[in-house]
This record gives sequence, C-alpha cells and structure tokens, in this order.
Amino acid sequence: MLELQHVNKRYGSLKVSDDLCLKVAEGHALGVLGPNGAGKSTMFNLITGDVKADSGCILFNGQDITRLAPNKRCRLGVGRSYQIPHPFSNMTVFENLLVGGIFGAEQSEKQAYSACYQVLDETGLLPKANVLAGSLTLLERKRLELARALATSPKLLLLDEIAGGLTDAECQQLIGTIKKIHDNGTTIVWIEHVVNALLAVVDSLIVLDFGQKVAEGEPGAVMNSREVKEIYMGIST
Amino acid sequence: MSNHVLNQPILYTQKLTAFYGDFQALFGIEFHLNIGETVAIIGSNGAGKTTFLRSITGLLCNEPSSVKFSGQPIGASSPDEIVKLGIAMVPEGRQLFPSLSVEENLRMGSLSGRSGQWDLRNIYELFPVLKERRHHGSMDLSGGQQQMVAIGRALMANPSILLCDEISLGLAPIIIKDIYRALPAICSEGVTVVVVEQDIRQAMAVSDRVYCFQEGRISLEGRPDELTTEAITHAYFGLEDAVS
Amino acid sequence: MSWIDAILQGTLLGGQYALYAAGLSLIFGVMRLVNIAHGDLIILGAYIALVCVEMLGLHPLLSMIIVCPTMFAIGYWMQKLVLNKTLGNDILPPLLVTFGLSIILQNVLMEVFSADSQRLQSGVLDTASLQLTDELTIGWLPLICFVTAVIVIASLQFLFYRTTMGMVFRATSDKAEIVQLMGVKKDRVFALAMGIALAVVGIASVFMAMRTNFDPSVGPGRLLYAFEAVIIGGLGNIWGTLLGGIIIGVSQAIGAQINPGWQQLAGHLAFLLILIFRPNGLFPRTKD
Amino acid sequence: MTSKIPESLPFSIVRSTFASKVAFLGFIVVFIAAVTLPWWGGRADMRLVVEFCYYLALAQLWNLLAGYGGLVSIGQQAFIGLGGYAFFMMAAFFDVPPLLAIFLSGVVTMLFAIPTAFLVFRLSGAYFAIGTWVVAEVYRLSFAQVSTLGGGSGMSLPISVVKSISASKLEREILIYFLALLLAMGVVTALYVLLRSSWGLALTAIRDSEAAAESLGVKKQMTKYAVYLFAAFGTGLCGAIIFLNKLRISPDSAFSVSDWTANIIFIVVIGGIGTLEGPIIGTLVFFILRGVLADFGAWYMIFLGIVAVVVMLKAPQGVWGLVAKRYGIQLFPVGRKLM
Amino acid sequence: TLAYANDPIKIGYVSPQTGPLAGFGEADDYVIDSIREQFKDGLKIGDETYQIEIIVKDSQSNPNRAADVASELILKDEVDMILVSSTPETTNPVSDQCEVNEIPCISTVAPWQPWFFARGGNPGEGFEWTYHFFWGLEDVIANYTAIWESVDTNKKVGGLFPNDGDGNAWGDKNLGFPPVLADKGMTLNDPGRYQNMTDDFSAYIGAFKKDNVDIITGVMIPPDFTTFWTQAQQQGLKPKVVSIGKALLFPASVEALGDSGHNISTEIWWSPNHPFKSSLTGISSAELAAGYTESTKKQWTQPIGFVHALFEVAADVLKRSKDPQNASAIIDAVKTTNLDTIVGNINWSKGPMKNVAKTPLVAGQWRKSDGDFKYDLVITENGQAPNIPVAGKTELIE
Ligand SMILES: Nc1ncnc2c1ncn2[C@@H]1O[C@H](COP(=O)(O)OP(=O)(O)OP(=O)(O)O)[C@@H](O)[C@H]1O
Ligand SMILES: Nc1ncnc2c1ncn2[C@@H]1O[C@H](COP(=O)(O)OP(=O)(O)OP(=O)(O)O)[C@@H](O)[C@H]1O
Ligand SMILES: [Mg+2]
Ligand SMILES: [Mg+2]
Repeated sequence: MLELQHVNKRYGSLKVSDDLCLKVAEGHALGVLGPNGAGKSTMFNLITGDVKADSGCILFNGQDITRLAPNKRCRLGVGRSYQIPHPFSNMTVFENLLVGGIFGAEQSEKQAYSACYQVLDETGLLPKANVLAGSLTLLERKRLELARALATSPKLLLLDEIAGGLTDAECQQLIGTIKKIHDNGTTIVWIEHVVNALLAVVDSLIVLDFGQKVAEGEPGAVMNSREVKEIYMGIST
Repeated sequence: MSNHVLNQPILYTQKLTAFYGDFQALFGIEFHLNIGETVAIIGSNGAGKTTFLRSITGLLCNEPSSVKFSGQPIGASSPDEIVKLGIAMVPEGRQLFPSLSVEENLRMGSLSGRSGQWDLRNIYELFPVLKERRHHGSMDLSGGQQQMVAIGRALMANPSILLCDEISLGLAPIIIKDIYRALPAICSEGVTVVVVEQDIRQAMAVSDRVYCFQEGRISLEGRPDELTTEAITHAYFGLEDAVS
Repeated sequence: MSWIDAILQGTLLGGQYALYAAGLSLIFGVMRLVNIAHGDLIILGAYIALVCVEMLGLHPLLSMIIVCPTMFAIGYWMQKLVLNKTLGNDILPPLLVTFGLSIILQNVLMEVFSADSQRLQSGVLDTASLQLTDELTIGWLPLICFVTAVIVIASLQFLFYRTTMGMVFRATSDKAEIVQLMGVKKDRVFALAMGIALAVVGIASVFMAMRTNFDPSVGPGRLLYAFEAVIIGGLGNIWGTLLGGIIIGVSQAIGAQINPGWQQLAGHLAFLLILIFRPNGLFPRTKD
Repeated sequence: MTSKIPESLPFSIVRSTFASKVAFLGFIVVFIAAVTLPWWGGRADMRLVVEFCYYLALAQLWNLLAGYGGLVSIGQQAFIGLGGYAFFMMAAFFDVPPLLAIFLSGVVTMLFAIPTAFLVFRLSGAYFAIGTWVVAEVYRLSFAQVSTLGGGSGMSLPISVVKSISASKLEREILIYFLALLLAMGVVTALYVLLRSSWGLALTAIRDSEAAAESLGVKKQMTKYAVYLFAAFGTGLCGAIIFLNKLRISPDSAFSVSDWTANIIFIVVIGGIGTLEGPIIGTLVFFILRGVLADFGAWYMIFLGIVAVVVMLKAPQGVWGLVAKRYGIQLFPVGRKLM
Repeated sequence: TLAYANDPIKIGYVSPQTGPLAGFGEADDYVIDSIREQFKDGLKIGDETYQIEIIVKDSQSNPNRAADVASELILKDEVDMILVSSTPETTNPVSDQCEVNEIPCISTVAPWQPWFFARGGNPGEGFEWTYHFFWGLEDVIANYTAIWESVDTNKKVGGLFPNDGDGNAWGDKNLGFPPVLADKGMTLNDPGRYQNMTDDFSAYIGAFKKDNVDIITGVMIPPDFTTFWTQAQQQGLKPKVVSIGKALLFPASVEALGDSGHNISTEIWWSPNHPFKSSLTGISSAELAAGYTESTKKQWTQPIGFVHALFEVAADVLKRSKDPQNASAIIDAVKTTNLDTIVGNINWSKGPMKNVAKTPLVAGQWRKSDGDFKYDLVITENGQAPNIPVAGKTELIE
C-alpha cells in the first residue's frame, strides 16, 4: 500500500532521511522506534507532503505521490496526527473534525456531521465538542489530533507519539481505540516512545537512527536485537 | 556525586506556574537546588521540563517571588539580568547561532560580562576539537560538536548554576558519553548543574538528586539510589511497567 | 552613446536607491521587521535637514552632523517605545503599526510643513559637473552620493561582520530569544539596530533633499524603491542591496530612454520580472 | 436557523445565538430606515450613507483577505482603480449601460487579479503586503500612460453617460444611493453566507494552521486564490460605484494608498480584524471621528492613525474583540454548535 | 447697521494653496481678504442687499481632493456658486462636480483647451453650468514661437511635456506645439511624457544634448523644472533659449535657480503693466500689484489679477441675475457677461468655443534686477496683444 524508495532529505548538512526504503502492506500496523531527532516525524512529513523529498520516490496504492500536494494525498487516504498538535485554535473541536470530514473525506456537510459525531464519540471528545480547540489541554489536543485524522476516513493512518503522558487506564483505552481502527481495515504506522503501547498493536517494527533504517521485523525480534539495545536505550532498565 | 555539596539551597521555586496563552504548562512547582550538587530532571515528552527551565531563566514571565536565587526574587527578572546573576542555560536543541562561527558563538556567551575561570582557552581545553574548528560556521559541525559549543557558550558566562536541557538529544551514544564525561570537570569548578534528560539511566548516573515531571507537576523526587525502577516508570509514564 | 549615458546616470541614481535601501536591509537583517514607515522616515530626515539648513545656515552636507544623530535617536526610541511591542510570531502587528506610523508621519509633516514641495540648495554643488568624455558628463553631487552609498554599505558590512556589535546583531537575527540567555537585552539590540538604520536613512535623506524636490507625500515611493532593492539583492544581503539599487536605477534610466513615461514603471517591472524568475532575489542568504 | 439531521441521530446542529436573533431584528430596522432614507433624509445624508456603504464593503473585503485569509494587502487601491477605470471605459467608450458596466467592472477587475495573484503569491507575509503595493503602483503608472484615458490627468465621466443613468439629478442620486446600499448589504450577506459555509471552515483552518489544514485535505492554494479573486471582484464593484459618484478618475486618485487603503486598514483594525462585526463598528467609528474632526484637516488622519496604532498595540482584537470577549456575544455566528 | 432680508449668498472658492502648485494660490489670501473687505457691507442686488460669504478650500494640488472639496461645498456648505482657479488639476474636477450637481461655476488660470477638451467637452454642445476664461494654447504657441524667431538659433526645439492636463495639451500632435513648429520650419525633439515629480531627467538631457537643441520649452510644475535645470547643468546641457510655461510664473521658483534664471522666458497673462483696471474696486493693475507687495512684502505674481477678476465676474453676474440664489438665474446672467476686468474684457458670447472667454497673452523674460527683488519679469513680446506694452527685447541665455 505504501512504499518509500530511496528517499533522501537533508536540512543543510544534516541528513534526516538517508536512503530510506520501506514497504507497508494493506491492513498492516507498523511501529516506528528511534531516538529523538532520528527522523521519524520527518518520515511522516515526507509521506504526507508537508516536506518535499530531495530525492527518491513515494508510492501510495501503486500511485507515485512524491510530488503531490498534501491535500491531494489526504484525499487519497493518507491521514496523520502531528507530534506537536496543530489545532485550529479558533474553531470548536467539532469544527476541527468537520474540516477533515468535509475536505479530507469529501463528504457533504450533513454526512460529515454524523461521521464526525461518531469519531468524537469513539475518541471520547464528545463532552468537549463545542469547546474552542485553543483551550484544550495537551492530552486533549493529542486526542484531537487523532480524532481529526480519523475524520478524514483515512486508508493509511500515521500516528506521531500520541500515547505520551497518558495514565495507565487512558493508555489502555487508547490502545483499544487504535485496535478497533486497525480491525476496521485501516493501515497504521505509529511512532511511539511508549513501547508497550506500541507492542500491543503493531504487527512489525522498524527502528530509525540518523535518518536510516537500522532494524526491521517482527516486534519481539526487533526489541531484542542488538541495534535496539545499543541505540534505543531510553527506558530499558 | 560531587564532594562539595552543601545543604543550602542556592535556588528554589515556590508555587511556580507557567502558561502559554490559555494553556497551563506548569502547576505549582516546588523545587530547590543546593550549592554544588547535580540535579537531574526527567519526564516524558511535554511534561514541562523545558518550560520549567525557561521559567527559571526568565524566558517565561512569572511572579517575582516564585523563583528565588540566593534569597533574591528573580521570577519577574529578564533573561539578561538573570544571566548576569550567574544562571546560564544550554537550551534544548542546542540553538547555536548559524551565521556565527564557532568562536563567535563562544564569545557570545561571555557578553554577560561575568568574570571567572572560564574563557576561550579553558573551553578549548575541555573540548579540544572545537579549537581546531573554531573558524568554521557552527552549522558545519556534527551534532555532538555543536552540543559542545552550546555547553561551552553557556560556560563562558561563568555561571554558578548551569542548566542543561536534553544535551544528549539526537546524539549517538558514544558522543553522549563524551559529553557527560565533561560534566564532572564542570562541577569540580564549583558550578551547580541541572540536567534535563529523557535517558533515565544516564540521568541517574550523573546526578545527586532526581526530579521527575509529569504533566506540569513534580511526580517524584529523591536520590537515585533511593528510587526503584517501578517508582520511576510509574512517575514517568503513569504506567505500572514500561517494558516487560 | 546615449545608452551608455543612461546606464551611467542610472547607476548613479542607483546609489541613491541603495542608500534608501541600506537601512531597510539592516532592520530586516537584524529583526525581520519590514518597516512600512521607512519611506516617510526618509522624508522626515529631509525635513530635519531643511530646518537645520534654514535655521543654522549650514551647508546641506554638513547638516548630516545634526540629522544623523537626530534620526538615530528617533529610531532608537521609536523601536523601544513602539515597535518592540509588536514583534512576535504574528506578522500583522508590525505591519499594521508601521503602516499606521507611516500615515501619521505623512500627515504630521503635512500639518507642520504644508504640502509645498521643498528642496535643499547646495550652491555650486547643485550644478558642478565632471566631464568624462565629450558626450559624458556626470554631476558631482550624484557621484558623491554614489560613493557615499558604497562607503555606507561597506561600513555596514564591516559593522556586521567584523565587530562585536555586528556579532550580536547577527546572533539576534538568528535567534532573538537565545541571545537573551547571553546577557544581551534583545530590545536594546533592536533599538540600536533601528537607530543605526535611521542614521543611515539620515544620510539618504540629505542626498535626496539635495537632488530632488520632496513633500510629505512622496515617502511611500521611496519605500517601494528601497524594498525592491532589498528583495532584488536577496534579503539581508547588504552588498546585494547595493546591486539591487543599481538595477532599479539603471532600469529606470533605460525605461526613460525608451519613453520618459516609463521611467518609474521600468523600475517596478524589473522588480516584478526578478520576482518571477528569482523569487528569492539574486543573492539569497544561503541560510535557513 | 436550526438544521436537524435525520431524527434517529442523537444530536442537532445549532447555528444561531440569542444575540444573533436580536441583531437580526436590529438589522431589519436599520435596513428599513436605510431603504426609506431618500424620503426623509437630505441629499447630504444620502451622500454620507453612500460613502458609508462603500467603505463598509471595502473594509469587509479587506478583512476577508487579511483577517480570514492571512493575506495582508496594501494594494487594494489596485482593484478600486481598476474597477473605476473599467467602468469609465465601458460607459464612455463602449456605450455599455451604466448598471451593466458596474457589474462588468467587477468582472474585469477579477480578471486582472488573476495575473496579479500569480505574482504576489510568490511573496508572503510583509513581503506580500508590499508586493501588492508595487503591483498597484504598476497599474497606476500604466494607466497614466494611456492617453485615451487622459493619461496622468485622468478623465471625466461624460455628462451624456451621467444623463443616461437618469436625466433628473434627484433620481440619479437615489439610484446611486440604492446601488451603494445594495453593494454593502450584498457584500456583508455574501461574506456571512460564505463564512458559514464549509468554505469559511476551510479559510479559518488555513488561518489557524496552514500545514494542518492541508494535511486534512483543504486545498490551500485554491482557497487563497478564490478569496483573493472574490475580494478583487467586490473591490472592483466598489471602485466603479465610487468613481460613478466622483464623476472623475485619474491614476493618482484611483490608485492612491492614502485615500483608500489606509482608511480601510484603519477601519478594520479599529473595529476588530477577523470578525464580520469589526468592520461595521470600525466604519461607524471612522465616520463619527470624521464628523467630529472634520475641521481639523490632516489632524483627522493623524488621530485616526494613532487610534489604530494604539488599538493594534493594546487590543489587537479591536473594539469588537473587546466587546465580544467581555460579553461573549456574536452577531454573525458562523460556527456550528453540537447539541 | 444694515438689516439683511435674506440668507447670505455663499460663494465657494477652490485653488491649490499647498502642494507642488502652491505658487498659484500664494496670493489668494491677499486677494480674498481685499474682496471680503469690498463685500463687507453686502452686495446690493436689485432692491435687496445680500451678505456675501466666501468659503475657501485648498485642493492641495490633488485632483481627487479638488473633487472632494467641491462636493463638500455643494452638499455641505450649499454654496450658490463656485469659483475655481489654477491648472486643470484643480479646475477640471471642480467644474465636473458643478456640472453634474447643477451649480454655476466659473474657472480660470488653465489654458482653455485642457479645460474644455480634457473634460470631454463637445464643441457643438459645450457645458450647461460651467464657464471658463483664460487664454489658449494658440496664444502661448504664438508668443513662444515669436520669441524664438526673434533671436538667432538653430531652430531645434526640445520639448518637456509632463503627463498631466497641460502637458498632454501642449504636446498634442494636432492642438499643441508640433503642427505649428513644423509650419515655421522648426524641429521638435519630444522624447515623451514624464510623470510629474520625476527624480531624474537624464533621458531628456541626453536626448537634447545629442540633438544639440538650442531651444527648450515645456509646461512643467515648478519643482520639476528646478530638478531638470540643475541636472541639465550637471550634465552639461547649454540651450540658448528656455521658455517654460507654469514653472517660471513665480519669482520664488526663479530665485530657486540661483543665478541661472537670467533670461529664461515664460508666458505673461497679467502684470502690473497691463493697461486694465478693476470693475469692482476701480484700481489699476499697477495698484493691485503694489498693494500686494506692500501688504505681504512679496513680489507680485500673475494669478493675483485673475483671482481678482474671478470675483469681479462673480459680483457682476450676481448683480445682473434675476435671483442670486437660483442656479438657473445665475447661469443666465453668466451667459450675457460683457465685463472689462483687470485682466481684460470677458465676454462668453465671443469665445473660440462655447463656455470659453479669452483674455490677452504676452510673453517675456526674467532679468536679474537691482531693485527690491532678485529678478524682474520683463515683457519682450506682445504680438498677440499690442495694447500691452513691451519693456525690452528678447535676449539669449549666455
Ligand atoms: N524544518 C527543519 N529545519 C531544519 N532541521 C529540521 C527541520 N525539521 C526537523 N529538523 C531536524 O531534523 C532532525 C529530525 O527531526 P524529526 O522531527 O524527524 O525527529 P524525530 O525522530 O521525530 O524526533 P522526536 O522523537 O524528538 O520527535 C532533527 O535533528 C531536527 O532538528
Ligand atoms: N510556545 C508554546 N506554546 C504553547 N504551548 C507550548 C509551548 N511550548 C511548550 N508548550 C506546551 O507546554 C507543555 C510543556 O512543554 P515542554 O517543552 O516544557 O515539555 P518538555 O518536558 O520539555 O518536553 P520534551 O521532552 O519534548 O522536551 C507541552 O504540552 C507543550 O506542548
Ligand atoms: Mg518526532
Ligand atoms: Mg523539553
């Protein structure tokens, strides 16, 4: 479904994507690990078109989307959440979702109303529906990121660190939500430092470091690989 | 860790809060720092660690008495005044000046006008590689070298308190070791150090005391040897166990 | 020959435009502020010079001794009291506040000096000329102005790249928040930069007032020339600004050669052409 | 005002507020008063309302660009001038009936705005602002070169054209009055409808975060073009009506920053940028100040400028922003409340 | 004291008192004060005495502003008639407003062609509410060419015509200088129309130098001529004759040239030596000029006579009108005007064009003077109006 072929991106002298190759099959759930600044978010930006690749090729459902504008990619079915939330602060939460519903999923306003209502319900944001997004707390903002991405009815959902800072119960709930999305057939790529949340959902893992893919495979194997132990030492005590 | 820790707070905060617009990032932080000790602050992304350091250095405005340095209220002072009092910061993401050379970046640090043992020569002794590359643009350096410049720049202010925000961020483990190897040298010059670190192990290894932040509040405080892994992971993530 | 003459005169005129632009370029370089009142400040400088010349009987060139420090002070305090409060992530406040200042200034000058057009007379210098060949003659005044522009730009370049103040300016331009952690008062740096920029504007003002007529309403025209010179040369590139000024001056001269009505138009069109083909100017700063 | 989604769904969407209902009544009263004014007011009153109307329309359109689209233009005079000239040309040289000519002026202006947008959209922020100004200058200088339009000295609307609107002075004035009224009401209504539609949603989203809006499928570039062209159309219409009223056009007057754009910007800034209510309040304040300070010449602009600067520094949300924040009212609710 | 039976008659007056054309309005205050003095006891019209109120507005040399103030006079001040003076940039917009708003308007100090044709005037129809008196292009062309033919030159003329009402008329291929010069065997080098307030005349100077022109002419606003003339000297242009309209009308602009103003020539529409006197006050041209110099310590300027004449006409028209507060009645009186004023006879039934009455024009040179003022304007050419005496012969610029 998604394929990255030799994608490169550099900022000045800093290589943030170094000959990155990746394949994600339809219906798959992929986890992405890597230390801070490894280029994980950048990979997402390349896939969604927020950042243009210096070279290489990005395919989505067989179509070359490397040079496509972000809004077109969204309408093809690429949905994403931002690591640093970008809420539309002067709109209510509900309206934030409507943007995705109307423009991303290309629904009529009426259709979008009910679709977004459902997403609000699923993500537990219903009580906040009429609150201005600018006044949400961080956790709510992250949830809004997820909800907004869902509102575009994505075929491929890119999630960037949405579990950080959740309590245990909340995290379990989040895992449940994502599992459900996955079960409905949505392909998922998830960047997450909270490894156990990730492990509960994904089918396979990749590890990035310095813009390169340093490990890839079945979650257990990757977690126990030497590369991960060496590079990704974050919280393994 | 260091031998010259005196149990006498040089800096403390009281009911410290911080806002970004309507968004509250810190909720009544009570924190203290003793002369000569090394304190680590840990916590997940967005917990408010950086915000806390920014509040101390004056980049975020507060109540005057919410931060006290040597008994003097500095919560509402401006960053340049606070540097002149002797609190310097290595900011998150290094934040070097791209259009300045390495040496110019270091010289920027000395503009606060505090005298002391740190000068260009000492910095170059501490990080010899910088001397070789002093006329290069700061963006030509590797991440680790850039981090050295950032630390050197802060030291050039001859601070009595050095705040380091995620100095290992985005660096290879080898380089992280290099950087942390420099810390004791710095402490032995009588500088009080605060490190913000996501790498808990690293943080525990270098510090006398640890604070853990969670969602804008201090969720745990103590000496590294007193803290259990369980307590930390709980405080860190709000989870029972991070990795099985 | 007339084309060579046009290019020569246009180049000299470009020196004047570069003088207008140098201050704008400096302000942009240090604080990323686009000062819409820049043109009106040039005119303000010209009126200050006029007052000096009339009240003290100074030679216009000498009036710079008073004009430049006065403009420095105006710039310093304008930045400190007003413009510093507008700087931030939102582009609207600085844009609208400087636009407001521009209109205020125009109308204050109008109230004080009326809409009459004025000019500084500089005696023999007005008409003194230098015969290059039989057909090429250039005025001393435009020549002095051009040389001054080169000197001013070279000095700004020196200030920017060879002095501690310049180092602080560059650092502030890179990361205004972080310089505060170096013990530098950001607001003062900005005020200083604006002060210096307006001192340079003072020089431009005096030359303008000696070479052409001015009245309170002609400021925006100067702003546009200055702005175009800065963009053509590449934002924040000081020598590029000189080149930008010359390009505008020469385009105008060539336009006028074709049809005098196209003089100003040609300058603007040159700018728009460059915008189409090199949106970042001819020599963009290779940063960011 | 309440649209119900199929009964089975557990929610409804509310799009009005109590204040908006009261305001709606208020507007009807104002509307009736305005429509009947020719029968109870004098010529000077009518002329004042005409001016009020086109300033209101201009302010709303600039606000659409700057406040909603993030496109701060200092080149609105380009469209005023283009509209005015297009009108004069069509009416004087091609014998287009004046009313049709006014409408076509808007269309012509919009056509000119396409290449203009192509150029100025290469710049952003403050550079966009000055870029639009440069383009307006280019138009001014270009029109000054066209000798059939009187070159730099401009041209008068031939008396025959004026007479063709109506032979009687009074009828003519009443007609212009209703045109201006229609323009202002039309612009306000159109913007209200537009902002309430999904289009307004897209616009606000782009303003709040361009990146996020695009990644949610909003066509950023197209939306910006659409806003720009719409504003050009409306501003061109205003230009045609303004110069029909002034009877004479010249490049300097038609493409003047200080006569047009400065006032427009001050109106919006003082009233409150980024709201539909702001420009209305701003235009009221503008006319009140002008009435009070009419005899002080340039001091009037100085005072207006100072007020605008102070508002920008102390209350960037403008007068309406303060009111709305304090009392939490919205006269033109564009949002959707989920009940 | 007098009792007034009626509302006062309101007369609006518009002229450029500030801006690049401020020279034209410089004497307005003096003239209008003296007129107010004249009217202070009211004006007796028929059996009634009316108070006369004169409302003065400044067009700031800006046509947009001129239209605005005219409409303000009409709608807010509700004036009964409007007088307007000085250059098409002010006279035309004001006249247009009056025409449409059906208010009587009398204008002057703009050659009649740019007033009539630039307003879209149709020779067969003319205008209903607006009337003009001044000389025309044919007069200035005749005067200038006579000057140029009276001295020894290579007959090459350089033209400096701006892109404004006057410039476009003077340079017009059919109505302006070109056909006449061709007739007289002179060549005209006309590089094109420049924008007013231009910073740089190098293109003109280059073209004139290349063509080696001896004569330079044009109709420039004062600041532009100063810029041109200094740049011409910087760049080594040395003409023998310079005849410039508009810019050189005023002593101040000639003085601004320093010593290089000697023998520069210009048109003269009124001077203290004109053998006319006021129908309103009875004073002669010389007395009017002397009065101005005495009260302001300034040298006389040409608009003094014409502004005075405007009010002469207004008083005459009001007196003859059946109802001085009825627009139609005023216009009926205007049509039948035949008045000897301080600038000559004004009669709209004899004009070259409907709504236009002509006054005589002569030409002369500015000469350095030992008198009270630095330069004197000396009449050297009177072919068009032999009744106005010359005071010297035309000389070359050395
Ligand atoms: N616009 C930019 N300009 C310059 N450098 C950038 C830019 N965006 C990102 N970078 C740099 O690219 C590198 C990779 O960034 P990225 O955001 O992809 O990291 P990440 O893997 O998502 O890290 P984290 O876990 O902290 O989110 C970092 O060093 C960052 O500083
Ligand atoms: N400029 C800002 N405007 C609005 N919110 C901000 C801003 N900076 C930080 N925040 C928010 O404040 C909270 C605390 O952020 P802070 O940067 O202090 O976290 P941190 O603990 O340093 O995280 P990290 O490990 O990612 O550096 C976060 O929710 C963040 O989103
Ligand atoms: Mg990331
Ligand atoms: Mg941080």
